[in-house]
Amino acid sequence: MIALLTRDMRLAVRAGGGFGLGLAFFLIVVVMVPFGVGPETALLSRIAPGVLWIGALLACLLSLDRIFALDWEDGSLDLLATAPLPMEAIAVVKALAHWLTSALPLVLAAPALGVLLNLPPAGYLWLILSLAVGTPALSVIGTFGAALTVGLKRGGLLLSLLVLPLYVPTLIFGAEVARRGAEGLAVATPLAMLAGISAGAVALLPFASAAVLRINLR
Amino acid sequence: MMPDLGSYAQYVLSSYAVSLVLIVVLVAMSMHRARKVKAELEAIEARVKRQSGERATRNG
Amino acid sequence: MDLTVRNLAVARGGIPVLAGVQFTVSPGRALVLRGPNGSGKTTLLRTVAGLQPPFEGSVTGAEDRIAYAAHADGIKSMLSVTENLSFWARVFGTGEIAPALAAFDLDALRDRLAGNLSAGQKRRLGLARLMVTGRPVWVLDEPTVSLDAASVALFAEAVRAHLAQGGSALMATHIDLGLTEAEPFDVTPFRARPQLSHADEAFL
Amino acid sequence: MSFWEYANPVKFIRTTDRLLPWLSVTAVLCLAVGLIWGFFFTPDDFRQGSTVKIIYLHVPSALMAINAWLMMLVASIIWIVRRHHVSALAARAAAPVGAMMTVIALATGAIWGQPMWGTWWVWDPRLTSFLILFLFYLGYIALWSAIEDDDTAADLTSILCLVGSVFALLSRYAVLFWNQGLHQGASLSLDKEENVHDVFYFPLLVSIAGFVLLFIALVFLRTQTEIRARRARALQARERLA
Repeated sequence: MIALLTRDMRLAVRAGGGFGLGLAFFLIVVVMVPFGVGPETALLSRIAPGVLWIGALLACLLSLDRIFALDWEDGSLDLLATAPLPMEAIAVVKALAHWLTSALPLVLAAPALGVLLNLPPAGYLWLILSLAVGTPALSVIGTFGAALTVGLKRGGLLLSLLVLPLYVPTLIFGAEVARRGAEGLAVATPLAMLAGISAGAVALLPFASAAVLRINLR
Repeated sequence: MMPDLGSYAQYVLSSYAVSLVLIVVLVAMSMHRARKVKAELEAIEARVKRQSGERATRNG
Repeated sequence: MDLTVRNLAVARGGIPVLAGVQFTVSPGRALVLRGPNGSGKTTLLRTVAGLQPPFEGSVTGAEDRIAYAAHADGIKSMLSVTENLSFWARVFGTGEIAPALAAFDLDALRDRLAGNLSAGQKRRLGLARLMVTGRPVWVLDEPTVSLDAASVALFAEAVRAHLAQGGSALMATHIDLGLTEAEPFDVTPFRARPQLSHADEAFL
Repeated sequence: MSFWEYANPVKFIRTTDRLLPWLSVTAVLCLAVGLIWGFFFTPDDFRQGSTVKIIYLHVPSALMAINAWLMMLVASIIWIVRRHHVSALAARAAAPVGAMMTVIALATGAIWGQPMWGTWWVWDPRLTSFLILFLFYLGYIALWSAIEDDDTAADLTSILCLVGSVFALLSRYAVLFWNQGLHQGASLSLDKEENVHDVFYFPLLVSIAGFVLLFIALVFLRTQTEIRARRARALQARERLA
């Protein structure tokens, strides 16, 4: 399992692996927002938590279709299926690799982008925390979506259509934690819900992803 | 004998119009496709029956 | 332990292409599948490898004992030869890649990115992967495609060594590898009677 | 005689062919009676004025939007557990009907919201939940139409339906948490005291019955169509083999 994880991460950071693309996309989305809504700092600081969450979510979405598609095309997925690894483990490792290479950089970059949007000082800690707790859910849900669309020729758009509705609860609670944190309100309830969704998704969705992969490989 | 809908007439009427149009469109589409598929299937079934009949006479 | 295939029918796209296939491959033996294109050799191999369920019949002695190699080698072009190979070695829980590199004459290329290899070199890398799996049953689909005569000889030597160690091989190939342990198996007589998939039959 | 006999496509088509005319006639009858009764012969609400007449469309369609998804969920589980093809096809047939019910509920809700709340759209938890439900329907339908192999499509969509149901439920709670909302309480409940007034209640029941029957009739018809399309493909496949 560790071998698969290190291989996927190595592939992601090598040329053509798309590492950093998501990060750049996150930056551009955040930079575009003031052009759209106007440069007024009070407004920007009010919407900053939500914008940062949506930007991170979209940046996550961008790299989902690479999770299985490349391994599918070059036959690695077939070979992995004959390897002594259960499909569930493959799904978990793939999601983890996606989280480490795509989501974690977003979590770390979010405070810098928060500065651009005048995020209130109280909000930084909660922004990072909510993203750190919520993005694992985004990665495993995305892995499930990628597994569903792996055999399809034009799966990218369909993948977004399938995954985005599944992202709704995570987004709501995650952005709520960041918003309440920025406004100095209590964050315990949404944070608990967010952690619950993440834990539940990480624990259960790999089984669904594995089932779907088996169907698609057949 | 139109009931007096008062100042809300446009809202009530447009609700009914939108809903009925949507229902009629879906029913019409379902029935159209049902007819089309049924006709196609019957054509194929007739062809299959004819061919198997020919094969039987040829062999018999 | 033998690889045994009993009364096997395999399906492509739900429609059976071969039926009633029976054979046994004992340790130290190789079976070479023959048959024209489209006769179902690839489908048979995929079924034996467990990548798709049998239409009918059973495969025994295959579970977790198979190393499978097909047209797609699963080689990552942005990883070096060593990295590609040691990845599979670690996935299969074996450590040693040096013998595999030596057997397929890849030592000189070990630090080269796989993307910069020629088609034949890539193929050799794909076949070297078999040796690092440590699996006793090799299931090979057209292993010699794009190999030159010297490389074919290397491959034949690797298979012979594998068989000598008590391994076995099931392969589809048109080239005579000169293996005395190999017996041919023609799939043509097993062509399935035209028949619909189970899914389609439910609607007739 | 077992319920599972109807999992046989031929038996299903024969039975539904007999039922469909009756179903359609009663559906149309119920809809006509419920809607005409509601539209022409019920008084205006003292607070909401004539807009209360929208209830005869809004409530039944909202009910069916959810029930259609539940039916798809049950059908998906039956497909996963027992592999009855009719079940998978029924789920496929129901999805567009459910999506349409959702659109009706959303549209009538928006139109009702304008005079009552002064705006076409508010991010009220109920309206928002229905919007999310609509997105789930879209994804489900898109996945069905994207996959060529019928059985693979049935497998994948049924798993999507299962996972989607869990997330739809989660979204419902998330949305409730996110915004407490303007929407009035449920119009129907088992507790008679809380129900809408009798004058509105009976035409509403007839109208609901009409929507239920319409849904069943449409699902039967569309399932028949899907079965026939599958049979046509199977026959053509056999012809190619011969």
